[in-house]
Amino acid sequence: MTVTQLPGLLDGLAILRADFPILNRRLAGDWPLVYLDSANTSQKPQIVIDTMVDHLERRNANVARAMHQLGAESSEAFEAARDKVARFINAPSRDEVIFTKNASEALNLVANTLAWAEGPLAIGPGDRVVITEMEHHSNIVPWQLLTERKGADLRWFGLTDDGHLDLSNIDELITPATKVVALTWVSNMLGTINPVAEIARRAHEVGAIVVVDASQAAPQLPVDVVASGVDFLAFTGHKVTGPTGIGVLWGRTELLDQLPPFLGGGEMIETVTMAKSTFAKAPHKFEAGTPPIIEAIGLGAAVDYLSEIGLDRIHAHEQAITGYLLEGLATVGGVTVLGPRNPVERGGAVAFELAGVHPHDVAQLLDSRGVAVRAGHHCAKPAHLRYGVQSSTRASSYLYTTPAEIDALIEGLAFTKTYFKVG
Amino acid sequence: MTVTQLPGLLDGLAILRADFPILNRRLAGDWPLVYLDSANTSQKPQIVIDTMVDHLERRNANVARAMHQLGAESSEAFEAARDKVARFINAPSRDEVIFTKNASEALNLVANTLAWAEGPLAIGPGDRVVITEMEHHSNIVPWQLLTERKGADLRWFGLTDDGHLDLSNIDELITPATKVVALTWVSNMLGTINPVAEIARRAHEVGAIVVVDASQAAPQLPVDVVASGVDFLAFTGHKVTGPTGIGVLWGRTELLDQLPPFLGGGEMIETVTMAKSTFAKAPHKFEAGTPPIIEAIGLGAAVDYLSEIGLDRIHAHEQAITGYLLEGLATVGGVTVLGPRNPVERGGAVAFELAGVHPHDVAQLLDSRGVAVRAGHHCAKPAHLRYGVQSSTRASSYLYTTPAEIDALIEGLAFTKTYFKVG
Amino acid sequence: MSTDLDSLYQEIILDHYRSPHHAGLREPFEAQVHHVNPTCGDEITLRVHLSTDAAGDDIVSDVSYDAQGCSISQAAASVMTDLVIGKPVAEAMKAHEAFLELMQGRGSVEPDEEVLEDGVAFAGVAKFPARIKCALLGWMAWKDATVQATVVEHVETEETA
Amino acid sequence: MSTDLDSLYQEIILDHYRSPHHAGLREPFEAQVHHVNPTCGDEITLRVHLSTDAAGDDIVSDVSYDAQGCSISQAAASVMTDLVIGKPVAEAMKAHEAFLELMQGRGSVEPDEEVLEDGVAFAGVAKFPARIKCALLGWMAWKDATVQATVVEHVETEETA
Ligand SMILES: Cc1ncc(COP(=O)(O)O)c(C=O)c1O
Ligand SMILES: Cc1ncc(COP(=O)(O)O)c(C=O)c1O
Repeated sequence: MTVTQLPGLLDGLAILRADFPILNRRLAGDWPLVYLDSANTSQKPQIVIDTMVDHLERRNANVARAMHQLGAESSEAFEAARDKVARFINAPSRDEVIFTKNASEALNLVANTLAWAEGPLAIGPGDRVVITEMEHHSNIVPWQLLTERKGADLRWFGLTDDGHLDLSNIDELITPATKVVALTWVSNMLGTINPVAEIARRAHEVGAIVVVDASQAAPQLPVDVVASGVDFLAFTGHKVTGPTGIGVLWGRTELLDQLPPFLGGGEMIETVTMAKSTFAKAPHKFEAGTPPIIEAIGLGAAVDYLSEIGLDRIHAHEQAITGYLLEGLATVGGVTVLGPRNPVERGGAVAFELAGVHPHDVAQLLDSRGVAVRAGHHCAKPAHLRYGVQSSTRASSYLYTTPAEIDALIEGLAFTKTYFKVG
Repeated sequence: MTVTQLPGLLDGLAILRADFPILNRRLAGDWPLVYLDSANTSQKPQIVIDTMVDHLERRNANVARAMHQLGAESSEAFEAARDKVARFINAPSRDEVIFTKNASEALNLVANTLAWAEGPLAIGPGDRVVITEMEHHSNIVPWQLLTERKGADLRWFGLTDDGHLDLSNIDELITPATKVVALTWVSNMLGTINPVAEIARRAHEVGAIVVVDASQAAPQLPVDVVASGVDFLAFTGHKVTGPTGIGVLWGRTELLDQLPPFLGGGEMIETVTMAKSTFAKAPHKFEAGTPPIIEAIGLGAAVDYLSEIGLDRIHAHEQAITGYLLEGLATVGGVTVLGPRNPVERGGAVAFELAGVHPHDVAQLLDSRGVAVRAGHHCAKPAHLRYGVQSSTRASSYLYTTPAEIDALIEGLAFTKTYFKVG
Repeated sequence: MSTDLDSLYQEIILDHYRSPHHAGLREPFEAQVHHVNPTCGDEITLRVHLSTDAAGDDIVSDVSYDAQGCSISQAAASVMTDLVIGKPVAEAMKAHEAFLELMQGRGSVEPDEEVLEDGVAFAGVAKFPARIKCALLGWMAWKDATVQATVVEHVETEETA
Repeated sequence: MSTDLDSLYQEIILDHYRSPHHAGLREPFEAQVHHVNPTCGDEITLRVHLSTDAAGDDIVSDVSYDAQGCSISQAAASVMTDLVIGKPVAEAMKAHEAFLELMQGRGSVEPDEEVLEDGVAFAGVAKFPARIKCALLGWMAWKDATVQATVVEHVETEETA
């Protein structure tokens, strides 16, 4: 039953898989690893690991402040990573690329600096922040904290039964009182791809700032900050084949200039006296302390790796695999997929329920056969609540996923049903 | 003139140096690397690099939320790193160890959550935060931002001419109005070791919270959070032979429980609805988003590496090298050392001036001979101003530093004087 | 593989999962708690009713609950109620400790059937670190509620004394 | 090694460092700026005085400064004043661009002695990335001050017009 060719599948998939050492891993019972948890974190190609090791073993030094040869090499590699990331998202200026520790910090950076902002960006009573019901907790909690602390209102777009944003009341949500619209580009639970450019256009009509969580988009779609028309965009290194400990916030210069600093410390200052400090310009203004140097360098190698393959091709691969996965799930009785059924409307993360078996138990049974999926609320409790489920099982593919791995998942689900005597 | 034995020097230094691959690096002109910039960032032993690579190549997965075998291995390694760090600083509970991205974030975490705290920890007009004139910018700017934003007062301990804290007006500084006393354990510029336990005792008499910046202490002294009697303690991974992208905040449970969350997002919640969220207990409450997993694991390997050698022995080594360095500098005409002259009163970072040559130029000349030092204000502008200097040259040793490397520095300074025709 | 799986999903566990004992929320109760496993979202609402026996010792008269969760968490709650209901609080706490020890023993602790009864079936869970929290959810809720109920009781006793 | 060092520390640079031209702060001036190299703390306070020539073009009449910094930053400021004082602003800006291009060229740009005069001595600096900011400190301050002075002048012109 194994399919090896599907339209859109990456050419030379077997060779590409050899770039990822972990894919050779054998698990308990000598099952080969079938890693279907890439929306949680992606695996790393050798080039990313080697780039970091080479730096650690030959060039390690602090950046900016170190003027010696190692310091110059380290600074150059670190700042080159900023250039690579800027190219990856088509940022008009490299100085708009801020390194954070993850996507969560990037989103909090915007919410926290808005909390302390004065002037036109200040947020207070009567002002409104609009999010959506399909956000990851990292794009909900910062806005709850901001609006609670500043006495502003938090509103949100609801969801349609088929897993899309319900835009029917957009005119009631996006009004002149709306200061910020924060939404995800691709849902990590429903897989839905949102019409970010269209919503940004509407938000800009009322003068709101648009913050986009691209944590699930950046790994699998071409992300262009100019074409999307957004104001801030966040993503996380570990989901784009880069290391943990690094995230990215991109923001438009005019806005970055208006925001107060985020954290205070080394590197983000212009000058310091005991009584008063002045601050550097972006990106340094928002990067207090020693940055994640090795991690930025690893991320630079990662985005170059993805760009070399081509985000268009990766997107096509994800859609092919997702289509195949949705077809496979349809053959297993008792499976209900959450989110759009059409692979073209979605990314490569598919959450589902299996009637009569709790997601933990599904994941456990799959794991006993080497198939790694995620079970739980996937940091999207409100979206689960919206669909009346407490948790779900999520299979998420990536550029290294093969149709045979999807087959292993589907076989595992059949085994699960037998084991638990359901269906 | 080369000395190979000094009392206190680590046994088997040559073998220990073999743990650090970068020490084989040869620089321009085929000069061997003489790395005297360890207070800026330390070099990494092979075991730290290999531990991270092994994890990336064999076990990489997200933590906590992933229930599959890789997820379990990853969570176990990550949480074991927390245990290792807890042991390293003698924390009463592993749940008091919070992973941040660096020391700067750790210090900002305390200042920022105090800014939003309600109840007894709240800070407002009439309240006072006390710091010192020898702080790193990362322990100045967060307190400036806090006190400015909350209308509180910022005060500080001055410095004596010989580089110590001036404690003569301690009763005027530490009063019932004092809510926080934040100070460095070891100065990164003057090298001074401060009487942290004594100051903590005085601060506690008036009910103030004591925040200690152990960024320079943790690499080279036994750090015991219980014996020192402090309330919060911060340090940074990259200075203790660990990777960048990871720092540590330790805090007493009673205080962590009273503080509001820092950043909002995945992992730090208990439950989330669109309208309202509740939060997990420490440490997770303060760790929003995917943590620096690989970095924590690397840090765990690093603190184990240091502990195996023994912090007492490392401290003795640093004092032996620093003593030898101070003697050497005394032989170079025109050198003025900033900070205590007695190696017993200080850590292994020695900042100095060379009459007639700007620190940049000193560093450049040394670099041309492979000797890496730092030149500038070392993120301690106020302390430089206090001693009437705009910048200085800093040589900082670590456990891998040999007396021969100090000789290379001293010879380099003689060469610098000749080149610039001074002295 | 199935051996490992079978050591996790013992028949006893699956039985409790399919027909949990003492399920549902009942009156009277002195304390009610709501516990969540933040990682996966499993939830339990649990009530404890205590009474005092002739010797003046606290007795667990009833434990009732409403739980959403996986087989392991549901079965553990069911087994727990069997173990604690009708026992003196002190003895029930011992069972709690024994169960905790079993879970944290990474598979190296030999469970005492005298103390844990059906709970011994969970020995295999200890080898699955990700599932330990599932098995403990109900127990932790019970302990929390019991502590609260004991405080309430003693305050009431003092007040009426 | 000394060859590389000597390419950085050209005699011309050391001469300017030892006896900087046009140093000190003078009147009159239309704009004063203070620039800092945040990495190392080098500082410069710089004043620009502009005047208008017969053709109505802005001329750099004077540039005066007080600088603290390394040999490279001090010498670069000194050379800069030689290059811009007395020149039309437009021409001085060309010199600024040429110097910037030289610094950012990583050692691959052949400097034009006609335009840069003593500034050609800084060609070696481009190979030392950490020192490029030193060489640019004075030039950036001058550009900033000149832009400010030009605005002031034009506002004044408009006001008196
Ligand atoms: C005393 C001191 N505090 C704080 C820091 C900040 O550490 P990091 O840059 O890793 O946040 C440093 C080092 O840069 C330091 O030496
Ligand atoms: C849509 C979305 N937003 C935000 C995040 C948070 O990313 P991180 O945990 O790296 O901060 C994630 C992943 O966890 C995500 O899927």
